[in-house]
Amino acid sequence: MNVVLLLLIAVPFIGGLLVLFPGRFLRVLRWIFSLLTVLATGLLLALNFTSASNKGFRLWHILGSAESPQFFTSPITLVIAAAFVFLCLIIMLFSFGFFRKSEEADTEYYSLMLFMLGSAMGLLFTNDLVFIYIFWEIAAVAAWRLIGFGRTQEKISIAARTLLINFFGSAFMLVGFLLLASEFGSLNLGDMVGKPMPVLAGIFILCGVFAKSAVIPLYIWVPSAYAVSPTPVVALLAGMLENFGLIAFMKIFVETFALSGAWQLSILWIALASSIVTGGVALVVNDYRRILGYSTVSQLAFVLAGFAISPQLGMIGAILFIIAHGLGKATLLMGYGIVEREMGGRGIRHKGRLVANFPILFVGVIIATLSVIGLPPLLGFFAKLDVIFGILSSGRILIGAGFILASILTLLYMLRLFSSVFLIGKKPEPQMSQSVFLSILVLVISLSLFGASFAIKPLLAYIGAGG
Amino acid sequence: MLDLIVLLIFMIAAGIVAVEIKDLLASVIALGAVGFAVAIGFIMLAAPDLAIVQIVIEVLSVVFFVAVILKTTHVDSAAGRPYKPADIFTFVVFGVFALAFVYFGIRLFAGLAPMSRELGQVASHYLTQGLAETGAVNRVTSVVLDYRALDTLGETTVLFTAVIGVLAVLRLEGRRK
Amino acid sequence: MTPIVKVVVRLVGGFIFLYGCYIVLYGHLSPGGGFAGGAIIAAGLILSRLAFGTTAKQEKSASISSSIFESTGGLLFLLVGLLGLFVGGYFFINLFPSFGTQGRLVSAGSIPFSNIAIGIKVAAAILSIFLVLASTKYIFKE
Amino acid sequence: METFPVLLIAIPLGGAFLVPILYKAWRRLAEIVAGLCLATVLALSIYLAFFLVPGKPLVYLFGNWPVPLGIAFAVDKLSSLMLLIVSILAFFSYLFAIRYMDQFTGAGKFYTLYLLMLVGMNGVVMTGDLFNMFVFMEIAGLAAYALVAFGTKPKELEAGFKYMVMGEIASLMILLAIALIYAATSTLNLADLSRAFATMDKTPGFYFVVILLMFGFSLKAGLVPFHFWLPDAYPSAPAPVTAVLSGVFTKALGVYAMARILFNVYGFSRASSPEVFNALLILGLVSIVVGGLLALPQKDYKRLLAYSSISQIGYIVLALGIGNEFALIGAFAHILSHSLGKGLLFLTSGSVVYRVGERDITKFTGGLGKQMPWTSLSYNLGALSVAGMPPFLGFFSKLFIILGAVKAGFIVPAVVAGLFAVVTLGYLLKITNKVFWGKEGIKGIKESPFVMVFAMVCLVVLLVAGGAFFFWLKPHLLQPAADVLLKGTEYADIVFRIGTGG
Amino acid sequence: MIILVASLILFLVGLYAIITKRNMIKIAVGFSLMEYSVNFLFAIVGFRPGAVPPILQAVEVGKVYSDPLPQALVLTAIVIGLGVTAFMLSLILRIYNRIGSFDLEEIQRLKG
Repeated sequence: MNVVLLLLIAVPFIGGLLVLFPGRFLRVLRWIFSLLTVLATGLLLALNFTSASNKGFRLWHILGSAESPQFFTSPITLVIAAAFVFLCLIIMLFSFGFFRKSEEADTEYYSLMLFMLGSAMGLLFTNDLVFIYIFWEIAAVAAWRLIGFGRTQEKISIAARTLLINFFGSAFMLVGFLLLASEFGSLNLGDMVGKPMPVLAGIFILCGVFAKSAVIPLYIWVPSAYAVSPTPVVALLAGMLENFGLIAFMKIFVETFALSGAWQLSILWIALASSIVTGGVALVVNDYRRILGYSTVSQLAFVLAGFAISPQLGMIGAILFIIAHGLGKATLLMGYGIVEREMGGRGIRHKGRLVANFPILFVGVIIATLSVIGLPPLLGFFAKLDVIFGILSSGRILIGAGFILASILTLLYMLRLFSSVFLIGKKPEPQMSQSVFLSILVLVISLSLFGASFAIKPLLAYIGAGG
Repeated sequence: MLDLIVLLIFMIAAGIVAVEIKDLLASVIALGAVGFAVAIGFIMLAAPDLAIVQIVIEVLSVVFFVAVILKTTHVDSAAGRPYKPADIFTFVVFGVFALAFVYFGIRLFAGLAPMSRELGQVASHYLTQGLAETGAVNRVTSVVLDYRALDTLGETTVLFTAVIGVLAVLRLEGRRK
Repeated sequence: MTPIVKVVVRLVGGFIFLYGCYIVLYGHLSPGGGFAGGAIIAAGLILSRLAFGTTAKQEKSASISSSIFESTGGLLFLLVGLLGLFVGGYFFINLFPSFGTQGRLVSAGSIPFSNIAIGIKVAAAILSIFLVLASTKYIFKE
Repeated sequence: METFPVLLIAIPLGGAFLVPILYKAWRRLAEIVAGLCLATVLALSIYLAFFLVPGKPLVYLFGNWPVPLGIAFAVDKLSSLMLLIVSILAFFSYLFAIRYMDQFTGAGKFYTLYLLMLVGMNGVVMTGDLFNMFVFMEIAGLAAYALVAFGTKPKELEAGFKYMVMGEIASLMILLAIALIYAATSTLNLADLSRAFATMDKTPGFYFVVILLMFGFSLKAGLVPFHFWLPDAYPSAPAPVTAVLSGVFTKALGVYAMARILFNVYGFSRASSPEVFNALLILGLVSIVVGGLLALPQKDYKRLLAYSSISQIGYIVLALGIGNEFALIGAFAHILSHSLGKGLLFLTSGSVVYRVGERDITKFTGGLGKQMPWTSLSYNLGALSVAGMPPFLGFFSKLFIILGAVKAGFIVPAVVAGLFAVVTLGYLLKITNKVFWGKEGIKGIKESPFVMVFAMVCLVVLLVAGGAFFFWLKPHLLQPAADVLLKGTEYADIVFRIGTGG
Repeated sequence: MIILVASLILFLVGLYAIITKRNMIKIAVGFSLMEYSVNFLFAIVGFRPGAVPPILQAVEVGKVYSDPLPQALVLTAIVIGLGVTAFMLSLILRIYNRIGSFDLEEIQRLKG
């Protein structure tokens, strides 16, 4: 039994429960406690890196052979987990500074953040369908409470709608999982490797994946959820929660089942449609959160396409894309969130030339923007390149071209957003100040994109060694 | 057999009167007639225990009915009201249900022939061994109070529940102010 | 009520009560038993109440005593069962069924006792239902 | 342990007889006696549930009469599971009621009726005799009608009357069926009946009796075509009573009795008589759909939960109708989880009514969660569990039901069961949004008294613990209970073997 | 056979009253009728032509006895029926006390 791995999954949950108690009494205590939990998670993750050869473990089983472990680590999941823990750390620090008044983010907020982290860890390292579902839903519930944190009736009802759409998808997904279970007599993905995917089960599971990761028919919750959530929560949604569906997709469709050509093709087309449609919408809306929300939908379609194409290149591209997009989009959301808080209003029309007021932030945001657009030498570039190359090299020229078009759309709306906030327009009034601490955090996270791109060789080697 | 059939026809007729008549007091009295007919029927069916209980209980339940009606009203204000479409629907559904009920009942009884069945193993044990095992000459009593005493406990409990229920429902004030 | 009714009830009431007791006690020998007898006793009491009428105070005390009698009757019957459990090892086992002479009053073990308990209980229950349902003066309070 | 079945009846019954006498002397003493009875019953049933050996039921012979002669209680793992659920919910609802009943007069009668209802449910669950089951049903039923009408407001009285009419029709149908069964078989013992039915021809008359029984039990359970009484009765009863009614009453009197008779007495199984099982499946599906859809537009806190109960009972009946091992485990898990969860939700409704005095959720402006944090927490966690969210107990029950459906090849019922979990969450979130969550609450409201909060929190803990230790519960409680049903008429053989001293 | 069917018809008369009548007393009357019919049917089940009551010292050969078990059950059922009727009447009385009518539709209207 791999205790370190068990602890890695358990610690965020335990911390999330424990933070409720000191948090009631002293504000500082809840900060310290939640920060310590994230750091402990990070430490445990580092230990897992070093002890990756350890076997996994199993807790219980309903169906299936008793040998295959329910939880184990692989290089891919460890790398993604590292990105998530880092992201969560930054967002946690960001929250400390961002919420000035205590009631804006009470103890429940930090507790739910930690639950979200815990469910990310669980989802990454489990190989059992029921556990995938459990962590998936814990994250959905945590997101529900987090999205509605403003607590006005409108926000609450949007949060409820978000939860319902996610739950709708996952109800289908559960049926799909159980169809798999009854087909193969096991709930462990390890027992199904290499088998063809049953069609009905696959469609049901895709419903859940699409709802969570916001692919075209089921992305409708994203813009409204982005519009109402507090800034750090949006960053968490974009950076972590929406990747859950893709991770499950990777585990089930890519690593386990052998997909036939028809599957690949239909998923690719759906991804392409999702990417282009939402990219086009992002070009015309004026609320920065909506732009970034549609952008997220558009970008995540790249990941889906990368996984669907699934030879080595596309798959590695998709994994890099998850990391790059998570970090980059979180940076952007936090960065523009600072602007929103300092200046008020979400529209991009009435702002401009904020470069003078937010120099540090400016640097951070520009790095992230370039990464999301996909310019070298940032991590986003390698990710996008690998995905599109993967598609092209599999011979699907039309789809590849479509994704190139989607990248161009990305370039356009990102630049539009960036320039209308920071560059063009009338001069801002002089009394605007900036939050230095928060801006530095934004800078740090965006610089990590640089760092990752310099470390891309060993990173790929590490992933490739296992995968 | 014929006497029982006549009695049953009387019971059905009195029952229809009890259901359809406008005056509630008359309805209850017709119900009493059915009850006494049932008591007579029990005597014919060689069940004197039942007849005694039925007579007493019948008297008491008529007394209860009359007590309630005397305290309130004996006019059926709902009678004679024109029927609504929903009522017609109810009648139709009930009619279909009743026909099916009687049809299946006839099918069932054709297969059963209960009047000519042999006593079951349990009942013959009660008859032959009852006195030796329980000491009661009256086999019904031996069944009620020994073989199936738990039923009797349950039954007194039902009565107790009813009493407590009556007291609870007829409290002067349900809630504290 | 008219004097005729009162006189008749005064004459008959005691006999009805006595008859009820007979039915209760001889339940194991002849038709009848705790229910029938208890109900007859209750009918007698109800009859005298109907004939003579009662004051609110009397009715209240009657109701309280009848509910106490009822609980007591229930407990007694339960006790017969529990006695079976503790003495004979089984709930409601008939203790000493062969004691006494068959066909005589003293026979059939616990059955007469059960009958008596049921008789008390049923009489009290029916009386209290009647009191609450029928009386106009009676006001039930806590 | 041998005498436990008797004690489970005798203790609450003795309590019920004592409480009215004691209440006249000293109110608190009556309350304490009632509480002691309930606690003892809880302790006994916990012991029974965990220490009863599967396949070796306790057969208690009343008056030491061997099996077909007298009345026998047969407590197997299925009965003991039901006993456990009944007594858990009865105990915690009692704790809640201690303060809640401050609003009402006549608390002595309340506790008496409450104990009698418990006697009835325990009796139905344990008895091995058809007529005895009817008697206990009447005890429980009468107590329930009285408790529904306990507030004596016109609305409550009318709901009580309606409930009584429906319940008594059901009882008389069942009594008629018992008479017909006796005419055909000359016996009433369930085990003996099972043997008699095994050799009987499956004529239309035979199925007529089955239909009469199913009709009666469906009415008692409140399944959809027979559900009219339920949405009136549940909101009218005092909250702790509603918790018991919704949580265990309909399940003990309706679902349990139906399952016991169809599976163990008639010996039906999906393979041998698919028509009966398809009927159950359809009843369940219709209940899920209609109950769920009717719950969506409701504005009354308790009425919404009442419709939800119809829907959830539908899940249980659906699982019985699927009839394979997974579905039956799911059915029992759902009985457990829905009892605790819906009981909890009704208790929170009581807590809100106790402090705010209002049930119409459109009149709330939200934000009650600030003033009543524990009630809010209980409601939210209970709602998540009832909707089938992991990691609560409710998730596992739905998981197993859907798994059973999928395994048996019923894809459409599986999808419907999954989708109506979403609908469930949808209508339950309505209350969260309108009542508990939000910016500003109602002025001058504070959290309910400690015992009420304690009762709710205990149920929440049970729900969470049930989820966390589900895979410990499954082999100890649920699997043996499902096995009892799966083995069908083997029940009769075991009871006969033990009951005749062989 | 005819007797059994006739008691079923009495059962249906009671059910008819319960389902179609709007007066609560009539509904209670309907329940009483249903109870009587079921009890009667049960007693018929225990009867055989020419039977004598099961009150005896010893079973005599050649005599036909009626079945004591259904009689015991009917005894129980009768008393249960009395309890049910009494409780139902108390509910009716209380509703009348509160509303001033036995009419169910009236109650629905007043309740609103």
